[in-house]
Amino acid sequence: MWKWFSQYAKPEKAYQLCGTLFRWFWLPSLLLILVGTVWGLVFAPQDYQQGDSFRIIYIHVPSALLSMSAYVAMAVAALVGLVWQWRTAYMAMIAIAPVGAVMTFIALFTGAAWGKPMWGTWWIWDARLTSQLILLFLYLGVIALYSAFDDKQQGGKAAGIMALVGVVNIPIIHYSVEWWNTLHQGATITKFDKPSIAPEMLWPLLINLLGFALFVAAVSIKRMRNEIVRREIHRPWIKSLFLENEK
Amino acid sequence: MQFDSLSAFLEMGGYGFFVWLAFGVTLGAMILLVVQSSLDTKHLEKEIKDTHARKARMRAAAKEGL
Amino acid sequence: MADLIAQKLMCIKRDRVLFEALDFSLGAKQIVHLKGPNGAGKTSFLRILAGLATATEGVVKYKEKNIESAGHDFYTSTLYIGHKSGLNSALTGIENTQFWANQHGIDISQSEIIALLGMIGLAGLEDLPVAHLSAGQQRRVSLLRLWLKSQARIWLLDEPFTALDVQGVALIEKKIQEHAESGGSVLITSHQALQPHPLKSEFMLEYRF
Amino acid sequence: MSSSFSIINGVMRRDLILAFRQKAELAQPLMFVLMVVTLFPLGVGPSPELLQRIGPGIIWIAAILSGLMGMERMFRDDYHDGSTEQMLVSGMPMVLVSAAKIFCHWLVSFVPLIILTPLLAVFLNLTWDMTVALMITLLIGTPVLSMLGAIGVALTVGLRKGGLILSLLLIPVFIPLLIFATSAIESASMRLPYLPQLAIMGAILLLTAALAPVAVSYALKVSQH
Repeated sequence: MWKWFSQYAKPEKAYQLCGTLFRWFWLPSLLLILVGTVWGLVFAPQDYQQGDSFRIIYIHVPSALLSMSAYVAMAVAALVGLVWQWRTAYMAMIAIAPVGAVMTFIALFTGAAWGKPMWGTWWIWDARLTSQLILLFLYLGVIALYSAFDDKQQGGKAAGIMALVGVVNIPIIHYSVEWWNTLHQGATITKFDKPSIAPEMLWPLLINLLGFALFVAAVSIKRMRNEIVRREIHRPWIKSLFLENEK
Repeated sequence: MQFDSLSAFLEMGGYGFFVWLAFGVTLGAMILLVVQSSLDTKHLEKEIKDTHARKARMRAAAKEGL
Repeated sequence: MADLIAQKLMCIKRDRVLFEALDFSLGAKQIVHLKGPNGAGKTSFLRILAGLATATEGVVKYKEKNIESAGHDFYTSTLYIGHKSGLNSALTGIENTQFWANQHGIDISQSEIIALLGMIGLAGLEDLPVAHLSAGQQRRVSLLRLWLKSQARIWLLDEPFTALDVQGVALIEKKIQEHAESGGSVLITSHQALQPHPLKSEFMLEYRF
Repeated sequence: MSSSFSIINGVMRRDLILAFRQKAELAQPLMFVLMVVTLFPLGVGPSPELLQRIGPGIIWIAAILSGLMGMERMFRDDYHDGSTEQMLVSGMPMVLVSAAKIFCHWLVSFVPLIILTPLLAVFLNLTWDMTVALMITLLIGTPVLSMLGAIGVALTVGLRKGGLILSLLLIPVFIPLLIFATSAIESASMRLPYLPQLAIMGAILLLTAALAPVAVSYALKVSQH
């Protein structure tokens, strides 16, 4: 098992694996998102309180969940790179970061668009939105740090440390923001209280959740392939893979 | 089917603007992400050609210098 | 028996492979002049041997042990002097030397330091902040380490002659030769030719495409 | 092997001597805090109640910003003049060295600020209880700023444009501290107990103290690769 796993420390092997996995994830993810979204928009029943505005949940919740999971995945990759000195692990980490950042952005934006009709204002310093915003900052920090380095190998390691610092911090940030929010109760309305959601409403949500997860995985894998090529561009295997096939 | 007509569907019970804005921006962001990643792949393919051509030139120059 | 052995080293810098499958060994009574064109990776190679940078692949061994696990034993028997002086410009020559000696676990009194600074040609400048010294004089302060840590067997010197005048070069070269003759080993990069010496050899790093 | 004590002693002596030789660099962040605090009454109006309400937040934010300005001093010069690489090849335990350097930084940049706070508190019309709470939170919180800052500086020290990225990296991780500190002071203003907030800040301090020196020493090694 270990041996099987550790062969992907080699960029060539990881590149091949990414190719295979991308094919498995990409089309199913699109299919699931299509089914989940159409079901959610057209067939799922209205919420008795929020009317049709609640349909935003079908993208808000999956993107919010994925934004957190992607950060954790990034930190795990950084840890693997740190402990076993795998170059490919840092490449994976860097590939995930922008995808996670986009998910965070989507979660924030859909949260705001949902908030406007519900709260009457686009932005409210609600605990969840605030922690999402800080999460976005953490993502941007990792991406900015990596891109500031000329030597990407060094940049990967530095960004990895930052990702780990962030992942230790996320629970603390989350907790502190909740505390802060309950303290300043006057300003907030706890909007997202969980009513027992009907199964007809739940199914499309679960489908979209899976679809988004596969989408994040597929795009990250695609970006990781790019990253491998970018970093290994001088190596003979890249040359034989890309240039000799053409002849 | 929750909606009687297409216009009712587009209206989303009065919340149409917000619902479609949220879905639209989400779709846009995801498409941008995918397009950017694909363009990157294309760009890299060109870069590979350039890099190896450059190396060939450098090798030739080094040989001449000897 | 060689003290320092590098096996199958590979180094990638800015995504370019500087060297690959490089084997190297450095034994007692050797002065190895590391040569190669700009960008061939001489500095990177030296830094890997000094334990500052890690090779992308391959190992460096000191007395049969990986340098990471040899740890303190390795560091006390190695002296690395790089491009950068390692001197803080707001501190004086004496202070810089004192702190360096303290870091490296070397006991030395202030009067001994003043005597050494005088020997290397900095008499009267000992208590000036090194920012007030010329580049060559600063280089001399940092090369004082050759005298401070001469018990270290392995010397890794990256362009030590930069900015030195003729007398300075002669002084340092003599010190290097004495060190090798007394059983030490020296790996040195220099764009300047070294004086011929029976213990001297050359090692070439080619520029890779 | 020289003992841990002599290593810490040596590093701290060096850094303290350097700090006192570059007094101007030390004084600037303090003046910055003073000026930021002066700007607020001019910007939001001099109403004593309002200033009292937002005062603790202002002082804390000013402390964070001024901290960010002086942070780079910790490793920047050492990196550029090659002292860091000499420390690494000396075989000294870098975790201890990092801890000593962080402590020095805190001593010379945040302790003066804590001493200055009563003056700032007067400017912003804080009550005596609030001032005491403010000073205690700064006492517990600023070491955390130094430690987290050290990680950020060690990560960005080799970059040409490290300064801006440093703030981008650090501000999000400073948020919990800001929240608990200001909430403690707010409790103090209402004469409520604020021990829980202090306890949480203490826990953050311990956690950071355990992890930060390790992260800093690793980051410094990476900076040399």
